[in-house]
Amino acid sequence: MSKKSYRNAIKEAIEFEMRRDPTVVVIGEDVRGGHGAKNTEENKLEGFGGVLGVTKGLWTEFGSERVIDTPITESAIIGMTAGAAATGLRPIADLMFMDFYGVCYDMLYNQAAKFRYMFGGKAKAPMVVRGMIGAGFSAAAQHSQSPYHIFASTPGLKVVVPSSPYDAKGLLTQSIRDDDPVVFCEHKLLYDITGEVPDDDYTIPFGVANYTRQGTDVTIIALSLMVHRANEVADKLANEGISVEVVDPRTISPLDEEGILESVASTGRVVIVDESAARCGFAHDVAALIAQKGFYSLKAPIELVTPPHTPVPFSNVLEQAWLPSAERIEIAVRKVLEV
Amino acid sequence: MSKKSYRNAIKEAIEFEMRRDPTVVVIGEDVRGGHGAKNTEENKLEGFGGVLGVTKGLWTEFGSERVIDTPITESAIIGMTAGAAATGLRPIADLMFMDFYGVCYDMLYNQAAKFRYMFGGKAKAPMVVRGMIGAGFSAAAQHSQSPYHIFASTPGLKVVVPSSPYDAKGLLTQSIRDDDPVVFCEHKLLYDITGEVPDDDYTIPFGVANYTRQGTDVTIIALSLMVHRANEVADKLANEGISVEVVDPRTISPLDEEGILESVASTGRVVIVDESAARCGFAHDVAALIAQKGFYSLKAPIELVTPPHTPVPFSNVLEQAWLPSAERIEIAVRKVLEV
Amino acid sequence: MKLTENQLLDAYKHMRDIREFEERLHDENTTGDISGFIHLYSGEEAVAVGVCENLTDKDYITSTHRGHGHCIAKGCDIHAMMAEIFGKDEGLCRGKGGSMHIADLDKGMLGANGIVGGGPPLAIGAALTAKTLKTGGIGLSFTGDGGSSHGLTFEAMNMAVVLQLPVIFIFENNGFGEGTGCDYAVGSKDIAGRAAGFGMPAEKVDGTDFFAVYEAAHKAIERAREGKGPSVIEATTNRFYSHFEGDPGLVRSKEEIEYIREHKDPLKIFRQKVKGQVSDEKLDQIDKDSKALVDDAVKKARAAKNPEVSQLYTDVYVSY
Amino acid sequence: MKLTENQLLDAYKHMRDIREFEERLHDENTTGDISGFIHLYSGEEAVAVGVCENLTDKDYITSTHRGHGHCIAKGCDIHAMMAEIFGKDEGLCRGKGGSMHIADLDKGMLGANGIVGGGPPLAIGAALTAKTLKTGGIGLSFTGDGGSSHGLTFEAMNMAVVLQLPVIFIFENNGFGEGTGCDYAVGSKDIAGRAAGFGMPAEKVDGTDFFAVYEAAHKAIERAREGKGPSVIEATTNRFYSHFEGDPGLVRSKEEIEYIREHKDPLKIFRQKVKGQVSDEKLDQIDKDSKALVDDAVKKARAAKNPEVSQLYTDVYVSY
Ligand SMILES: Cc1ncc(C[n+]2csc(CCOP(=O)(O)OP(=O)(O)O)c2C)c(N)n1
Ligand SMILES: Cc1ncc(C[n+]2csc(CCOP(=O)(O)OP(=O)(O)O)c2C)c(N)n1
Ligand SMILES: [Mg+2]
Ligand SMILES: [Mg+2]
Repeated sequence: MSKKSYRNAIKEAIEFEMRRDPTVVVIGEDVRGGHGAKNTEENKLEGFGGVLGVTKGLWTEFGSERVIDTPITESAIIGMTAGAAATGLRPIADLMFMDFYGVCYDMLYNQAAKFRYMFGGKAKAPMVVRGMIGAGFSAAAQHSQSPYHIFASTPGLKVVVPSSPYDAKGLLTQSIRDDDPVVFCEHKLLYDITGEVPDDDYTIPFGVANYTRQGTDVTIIALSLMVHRANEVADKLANEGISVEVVDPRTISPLDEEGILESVASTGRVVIVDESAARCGFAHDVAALIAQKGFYSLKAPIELVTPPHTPVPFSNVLEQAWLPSAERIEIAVRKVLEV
Repeated sequence: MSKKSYRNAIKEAIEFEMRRDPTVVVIGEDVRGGHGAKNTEENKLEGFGGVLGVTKGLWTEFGSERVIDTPITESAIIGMTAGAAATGLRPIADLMFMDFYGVCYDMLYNQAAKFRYMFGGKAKAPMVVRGMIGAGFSAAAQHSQSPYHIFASTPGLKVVVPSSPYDAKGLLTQSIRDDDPVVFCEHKLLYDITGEVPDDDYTIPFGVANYTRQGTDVTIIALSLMVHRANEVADKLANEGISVEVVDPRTISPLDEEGILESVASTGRVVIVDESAARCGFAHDVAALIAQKGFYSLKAPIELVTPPHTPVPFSNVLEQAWLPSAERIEIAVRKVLEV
Repeated sequence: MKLTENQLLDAYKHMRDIREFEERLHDENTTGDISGFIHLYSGEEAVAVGVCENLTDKDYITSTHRGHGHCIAKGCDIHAMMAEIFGKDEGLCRGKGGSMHIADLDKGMLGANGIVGGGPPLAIGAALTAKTLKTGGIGLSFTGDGGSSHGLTFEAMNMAVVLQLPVIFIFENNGFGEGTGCDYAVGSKDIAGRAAGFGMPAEKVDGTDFFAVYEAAHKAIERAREGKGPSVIEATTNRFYSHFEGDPGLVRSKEEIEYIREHKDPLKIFRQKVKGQVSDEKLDQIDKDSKALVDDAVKKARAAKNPEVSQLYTDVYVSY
Repeated sequence: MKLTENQLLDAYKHMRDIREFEERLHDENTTGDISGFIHLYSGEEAVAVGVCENLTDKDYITSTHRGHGHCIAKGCDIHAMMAEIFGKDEGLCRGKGGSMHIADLDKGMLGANGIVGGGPPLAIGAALTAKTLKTGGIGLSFTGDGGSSHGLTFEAMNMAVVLQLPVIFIFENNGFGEGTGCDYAVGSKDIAGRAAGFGMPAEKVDGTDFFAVYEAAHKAIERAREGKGPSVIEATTNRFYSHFEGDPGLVRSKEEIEYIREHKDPLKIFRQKVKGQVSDEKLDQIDKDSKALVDDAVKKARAAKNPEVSQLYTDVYVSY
């Protein structure tokens, strides 16, 4: 056990599985970086190791046969990954930014996700699609989105949205070993956070929420970066004697419905914080679950804290206002407590 | 006013707007059909007029310059449509099956939908993307989906899901005249239903729900084909003295939040019937709205009637079980009334 | 290239099975017992069979919406296919896939596909597996002239060259994508001609001639197996029926179709070519066998039971 | 082709403006006042300017993530661009777009684009408008060597030929897509060579030479204006900096970059070529003017105010 960054936790999971299982390969743009360039080829360098360096080191260990740089053609990347998964590999595709799903989603949602069902249970597609989500990086409208609600709405996909280095490693290991296609969403603002991460391999089962704060007055449900903001609010309000429970589902498909409903049953007040969308997002999914199955526990309206129904703006000032903030979360918590 | 099919209502809207406005063009695969084929070229025939004949007749009247057959390349179709819309045309793209969004969604969600915002309000993209949705046609997993929740979750898009011939014509006319990109979802099981449709042009404003049944005991919220099933249940239960209100939002972005909340306020009991998705779908969006803003009116849990979290199966028996049925709607209504 | 009599009989049997299967579906479809979209392969048999006679179960193919021929050529069970198209539990996909999604991975059949252009990216994936695990197998996609222009297809072609994957892209040029002529939709009017721009060899063959297809495929497949990389084959062919069963069928005149049936029938052409080498009796016997087989398949498919409603919920995930 | 002195000065001014703009951003970026991804166009100026000197406001271009050069060449206001990159309300997009989304439709600039390959499909749309409304304009996309392999690009190329649209596809081959060599990622190692397979002419030019680019573009654009259809130009060029500001920059050695700066600088090359035709004084004056202009733009951008938070909610729809 030692302190590691979210970035390194991710890399460790991949590295370990690649050592353990020769069918695991990594596929994507610049997952090494440097193919076809004089300096990198002559000096055997990794030009990038993933565009933000997450997979740096893998090529040096595993070579071009297993760390596969591709042209900038996401449909071919995801399609090749799906075809390879159905025929015997356990590929990990790097989509770089999840925002790029728009140029390749068919290969994930109509192909990989549906193989098993369409083919009557006679196929499987053990593959992982990794990619970055999240605003706050001034990356503007096309590089800041968190479309995990779209993935979760797709039958056949599993969707993982880890908030800590520990969860990232354990859930990614599970994702790689899992026999179903998994979409693994990494928040770009979390890469540098650190936390205790075992050196050995371990898995975290899907569909088990993590209570990052225990409390009795109100439940906040949050994912990824938002877990940290929720924790912050919980800690602040604890000083006032307000006891906030923070539930991090960690995987949203499958979703730990029971874990969520249990917390709601005990607090009766709910705030859902979610970066995905102002409409038809993950927050709405959870709110619907509670309004249907946890209705009698509710003492107050369910508060949703989401971005507005706008693209992600570039300007820092606007972007900060776009992202659900600790302030907005706090206001929502106080609101449900007022009742 | 005369009885017309949903199919013809759609065609009339396009035809009228094409006559009225020379910048309106139709773009898609086989919107005529027959380009490059001896028989159709020599005899000036329309090979298809849209794959299911919805736009039949337009090419004969407007020719190849305005009824534009394309190769099977949806990104080029939607991208060309977006680029044309930003520069002076009012194009109507035919995506055929909305299931195909997976091969071209970037052009809609990252481009057309975001032009105006990204460009600081200095652009607009007046375009319509038409396409079929819906199961029940034995068209299986890749030709039966209703991904309008994904469109509604995208800022910058407007989303129309009409249930009747009257609504189809009025809303499509509005869609074509509208200055924002509109996704227009046609349920393939509705093409042959008929209803009164004015011969002249008219528009129906976006964001105004239609109460297809008025009632006091329970509110059913439904779209498209599901409106008909909800009406059926409402009519059946009326015989038992149960008064069901059916609210058809007609457009889901913008959504008539007030119209929905008003009905909920008056009945206190809600069933949401929706074909889009078992997770993060349109039903969940509406449930979240009500759980947040209509909470105090609620006398019972919100019931969601959606398909299961599975792809659409081929077998007729399975497909019928997949689609929300009148039976399931009735059970849900009785359930919320029991409380 | 000289084929043995057994090879010839095998090829003919596959072609005849396809023909019987499709002709019978054409009839059955009008009775209303088959639902959904049906796209028939009649008239194109020499392409699927000419290619697949070079393959074994460790080679994977991807197919299209017009997939029955590829399935049969790749060895899928005809009874199970028919049951699938009737939506029955005995179906190859237990009634969940239907005509457009028939697959059998054990036979190296990676699925018909409802998405035009959907096959090539998957085929390069199968090729990647073969290359990485050194299985000796290849990947191969069948794509139409319409699908030849799809971005998915081009991306896969480029990727295949970059990674030097053992994969073949077969383009079945039947002249039309739905109702749109290939000469209209393919800007260059030359599908095979695009391959050079992607850095791979291509051959254009008469897709009504089993032997022409077989030889070109043989060469390309051997090349791929030897690690010499991907290639393209364009096979010109014709479909006897319209795009899908029930479409208006206006793009060709009755005379055009009659001409095709008369002069471009791959089965007739095959019989002419093997005259003297294979006896008519043996071929006639195959005709009878195929008919009996398909008859039986239809009979059993009709009698078979529907899936249980509970099966709606199974097979979405391996575990969830 | 003979250009007037005014034309030459204009071209040089645009190139110098771009260079100043980018060099300054390179410096400013390190101060931390600019956030987000910045991709610099230094070293590629002759491509954008060589092309855009042939265009007017009624012609539309689409651009890439590396878009500043295209914007300036197409006439976007430098003060407004700089303010945009600083995220200010005076920005060309009111601070909402940032470096990767600068656009100015009044100038025929349809937007930088964060999606590789995103431009070509939009450019054919602009061309469709021009053709349908007979505006006399054209559409034109700038795409990188990396983006040249994207399915979006190929689909647009084919569509352009099918519909005979007045559109030009410019491929800026700077040797790399991020850290991946063009010779690795383009299977054929020949971007221009793909055009034939799509049924259109292509020319490959030295993209460091303004005149070579100008002439090739001139020909292609006139051709398009005359209704003779689309074409492709591949311009080989070099970027002085790494893929984005802050990337590890390992794909080229220091020596390679020094060589490029010394021998492949489009501005130096331009000055050599116009020796005797345009005086050094005039060019030096432009250098000074550009510097002053960009200085002033940075000063004003720094001083400019941020958008109001209320603007977060505006400009999503025309009406809602
Ligand atoms: C991505 C996508 N676009 C459009 C369609 C609708 N569609 C189904 S088959 C077809 C024509 C395909 O033509 P071709 O590739 O030549 O195959 P053929 O039918 O001639 O065998 C079209 C447009 C589809 N299924 N998928
Ligand atoms: C669809 C998509 N895939 C990947 C990326 C990430 N990305 C941004 S720029 C770039 C390289 C582009 O290379 P090239 O087209 O040669 O342009 P250059 O940067 O050399 O100007 C990549 C991979 C993206 N923005 N969009
Ligand atoms: Mg065809
Ligand atoms: Mg480049």
